[in-house]
Amino acid sequence: MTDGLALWGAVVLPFGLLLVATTAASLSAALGSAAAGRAVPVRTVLQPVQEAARLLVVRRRRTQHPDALLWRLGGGTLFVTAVLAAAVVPIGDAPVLRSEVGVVWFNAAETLLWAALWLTGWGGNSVAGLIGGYRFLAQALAYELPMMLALITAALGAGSLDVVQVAAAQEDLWFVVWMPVAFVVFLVAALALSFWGPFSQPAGSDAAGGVLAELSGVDRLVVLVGRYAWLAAAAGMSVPLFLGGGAGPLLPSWLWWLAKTLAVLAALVWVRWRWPVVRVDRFEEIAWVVLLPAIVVQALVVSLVVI
Amino acid sequence: MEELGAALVLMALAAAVLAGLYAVHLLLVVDREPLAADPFLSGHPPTEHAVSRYHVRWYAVTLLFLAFDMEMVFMFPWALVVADLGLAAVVEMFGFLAILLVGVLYAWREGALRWT
Amino acid sequence: MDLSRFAFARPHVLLVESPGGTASRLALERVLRERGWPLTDSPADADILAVAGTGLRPYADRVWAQLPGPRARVDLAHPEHAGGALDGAQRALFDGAAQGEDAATRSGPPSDQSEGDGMPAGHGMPAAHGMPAGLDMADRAPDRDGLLLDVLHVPWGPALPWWPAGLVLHSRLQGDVLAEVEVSWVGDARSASSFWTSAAEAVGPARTAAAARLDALGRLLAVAGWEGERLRAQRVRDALLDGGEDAVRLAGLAGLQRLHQRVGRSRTLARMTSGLGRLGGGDVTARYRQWLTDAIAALESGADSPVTPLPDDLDDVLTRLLTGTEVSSARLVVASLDPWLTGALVAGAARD
Amino acid sequence: MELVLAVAFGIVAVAAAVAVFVVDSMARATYALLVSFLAVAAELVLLGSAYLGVLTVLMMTVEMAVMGVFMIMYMMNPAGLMPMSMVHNKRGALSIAIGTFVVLGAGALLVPWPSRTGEPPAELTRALGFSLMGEHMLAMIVIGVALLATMISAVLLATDRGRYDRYGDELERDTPRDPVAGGVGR
Repeated sequence: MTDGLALWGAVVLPFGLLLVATTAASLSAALGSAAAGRAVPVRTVLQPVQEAARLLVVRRRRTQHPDALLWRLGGGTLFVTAVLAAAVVPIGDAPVLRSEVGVVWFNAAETLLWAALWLTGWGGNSVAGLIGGYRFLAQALAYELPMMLALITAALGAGSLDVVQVAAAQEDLWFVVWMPVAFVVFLVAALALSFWGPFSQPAGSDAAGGVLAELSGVDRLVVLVGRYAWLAAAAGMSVPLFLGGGAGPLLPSWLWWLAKTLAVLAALVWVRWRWPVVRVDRFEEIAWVVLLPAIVVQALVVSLVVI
Repeated sequence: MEELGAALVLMALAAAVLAGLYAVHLLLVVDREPLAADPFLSGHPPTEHAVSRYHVRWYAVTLLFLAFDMEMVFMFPWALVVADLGLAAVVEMFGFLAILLVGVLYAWREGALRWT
Repeated sequence: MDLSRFAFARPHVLLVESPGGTASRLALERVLRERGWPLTDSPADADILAVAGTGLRPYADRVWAQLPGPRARVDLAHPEHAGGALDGAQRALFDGAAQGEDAATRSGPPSDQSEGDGMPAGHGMPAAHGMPAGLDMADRAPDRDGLLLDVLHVPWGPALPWWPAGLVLHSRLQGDVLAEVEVSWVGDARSASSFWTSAAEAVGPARTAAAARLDALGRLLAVAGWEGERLRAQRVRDALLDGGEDAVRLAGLAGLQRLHQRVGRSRTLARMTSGLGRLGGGDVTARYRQWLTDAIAALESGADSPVTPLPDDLDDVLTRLLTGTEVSSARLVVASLDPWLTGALVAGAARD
Repeated sequence: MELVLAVAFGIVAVAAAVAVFVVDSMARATYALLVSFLAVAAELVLLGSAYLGVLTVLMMTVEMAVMGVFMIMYMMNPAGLMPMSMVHNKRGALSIAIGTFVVLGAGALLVPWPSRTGEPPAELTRALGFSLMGEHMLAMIVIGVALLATMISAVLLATDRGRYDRYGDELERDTPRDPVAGGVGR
């Protein structure tokens, strides 16, 4: 059963999440510098802080007749749900919130992004925002089912929806070894839900920034923070689901969890610079006809192994 | 029950962090009053409100999704008991999934997964 | 103030090109890349509005009014001043007092302020009275499925990043589908070709031919959302345009071959662009691949592969190709028809 | 404490549901309904069924997002920029709503509720799984076929073009001809 919420952990959690998210942003900045043919000095790691400072100084904007309530609500929901999702991720052995339905909890927090992104696009009363918001919904229709099945596959392997038990079930063999398809699908979904890299069409350059088009100042900062936080939360969740959680020799388990999370996060960030944007109208069919059957077969294999 | 309390506490804390950002912003910003601006239209003024009846090309996909999504209600609890119930549970669930995948296959052939 | 020096050490720049501003755009892009200042997609995220050339006056002014501030503006008529102008813009961002004053002067509804400056206000009806903010609600029009649907009048260009200089596309948008398209040009778009002509005199026709193709490729990659390779394409382009000797040509060739490996053979990019904008038997994919092979061939042989002037019937071709596409496809098709490379192609298509 | 929370979420649920009819904007109406459902989900968690509560959040968020797409597609003036009323046939609707509320409310108050016999199982979700896979298997199979029928009829009704438009009258083309290409098979 549940051990309930570790209160001090809950207080630290948003800041810890911000820290891991900032690491991702720093890494992306370094890769960007390298792509531009520039040196990558150590102070590049400060670039996200610099960006945040810039957005704190820059004035906010309002378009004509925006739905300001929905607009800001949508933007804020990103970070709030990322914190909710991260709460069930065991940092080493213990999550901030231990729940017997942790896997479903993570999934539910993630679906709130449907609302968040669409509202961010709709609220600004701008064409670019609308296009971006609707693109995200189309993208969500594509990644959501494979994502759910990937989560279920991991839960199936452990016979539990409690993330701690899922991690514990990998004592002998990490799930990634015998559920590689589920792992890959989960990572694809992680990119898609944080509209990052190849799946950043909802914020695409071709639509003047899509959902981000009319956001400036702290409003924009809140959305970007939420996006990086989700990237971090998803990477953090992939570790207990597929990479053995905090298991590893010598080092304490929380450090192992952190190391694995950062490795996954680095891969997700690297993908951004390695692939062009995947357009939703093409990805939709790929997701339904390739990813979905593949993950169903993966689940079938896992369930046959389990019984 | 613990979940609800946790959700409330976590939401409050996360919202507090965001409120903190807004507070810092108020201290640092060049002008506290948000700028009233036109939406970006490549240097043209807008002629009408953008929020309108937005026509998408993927209505069929949403319906397909909702039908498949119902499946998940059963699949989470199913995942917990497969090991106990054995082959019968596997056959039943994947029979169920196979039926739905037939639906997806049909939709694919009809072109419903494309922007129509 | 120290904070603004920290905050605006890396200002975001919205870069738009006016007809005849190619040289200035290339200069700005190079300085920005070397400094690591990011290019952005919309005025909301921009600290600096950089206009390459001077022919975008009313449009650039309107965009200028949309920058949230602190803001600074660069109107670059002479490419050699790019670095200095950007330095000046950054200093302006550091000046908190002046920015505060600027912000204080900007309040009130933007549309009403900018009425009556002699600009065509799209194809819309005059704003009806009693409507919120003086803006109309979307009107309805038949769509391709025989339904009656809301239509938005959405112009694309000229003050749009990664967009051919001077092109204006007036679209009637249903959802994100361009239901109807009308093409026009701002200023004398044809004069822009003079840049590539003079570049050919400076660094030779072969390198110019390769550079022009890399420039088009960079724009296409930006629209296709591949920032890393966009930066690489522009690096090679700038190296080729740099003057210098054979070593440059060889370095450029090596860079091109790497791009050919990574971009030309990318299956993802090909899958995302295939079937779009079919013209003269080739689609977007075929065109960017052709650019790469042409550029390599030009450098290897040292021979000319001419950059052609703006074709006369480009407008008709654009209208035909873009009607009924979504925004994302339309942007890719436009980027794949870089006006200075499509002359022969369009002339060929007219005969089809 | 639990009672306070239960009452508070009950008020949120009802208030948000009322807001659905009060606001002008389709977007606001849709997401007010979502808020109402989220409050109901909180009540479910309060009642001790974490799984059903979290599942309600998951399902309802997705469904409201999809419903929003359709609401905005259908309704004039979806942002409510011009004043409008969200209710039609006020009198009839009100009487039906109030009537239903009274009947249900009276039922809830007047019916002699049975007292609990036995204890809820320790692991509710697992028990739900056993129940689904055991005695309620028939329901699942029926639902599976019903969902397939839903999918097929939805595709039939919602797509203008079918396989004969795509592959030709004799289904003779190897690759389909579509207005917009997809990712698999061109």
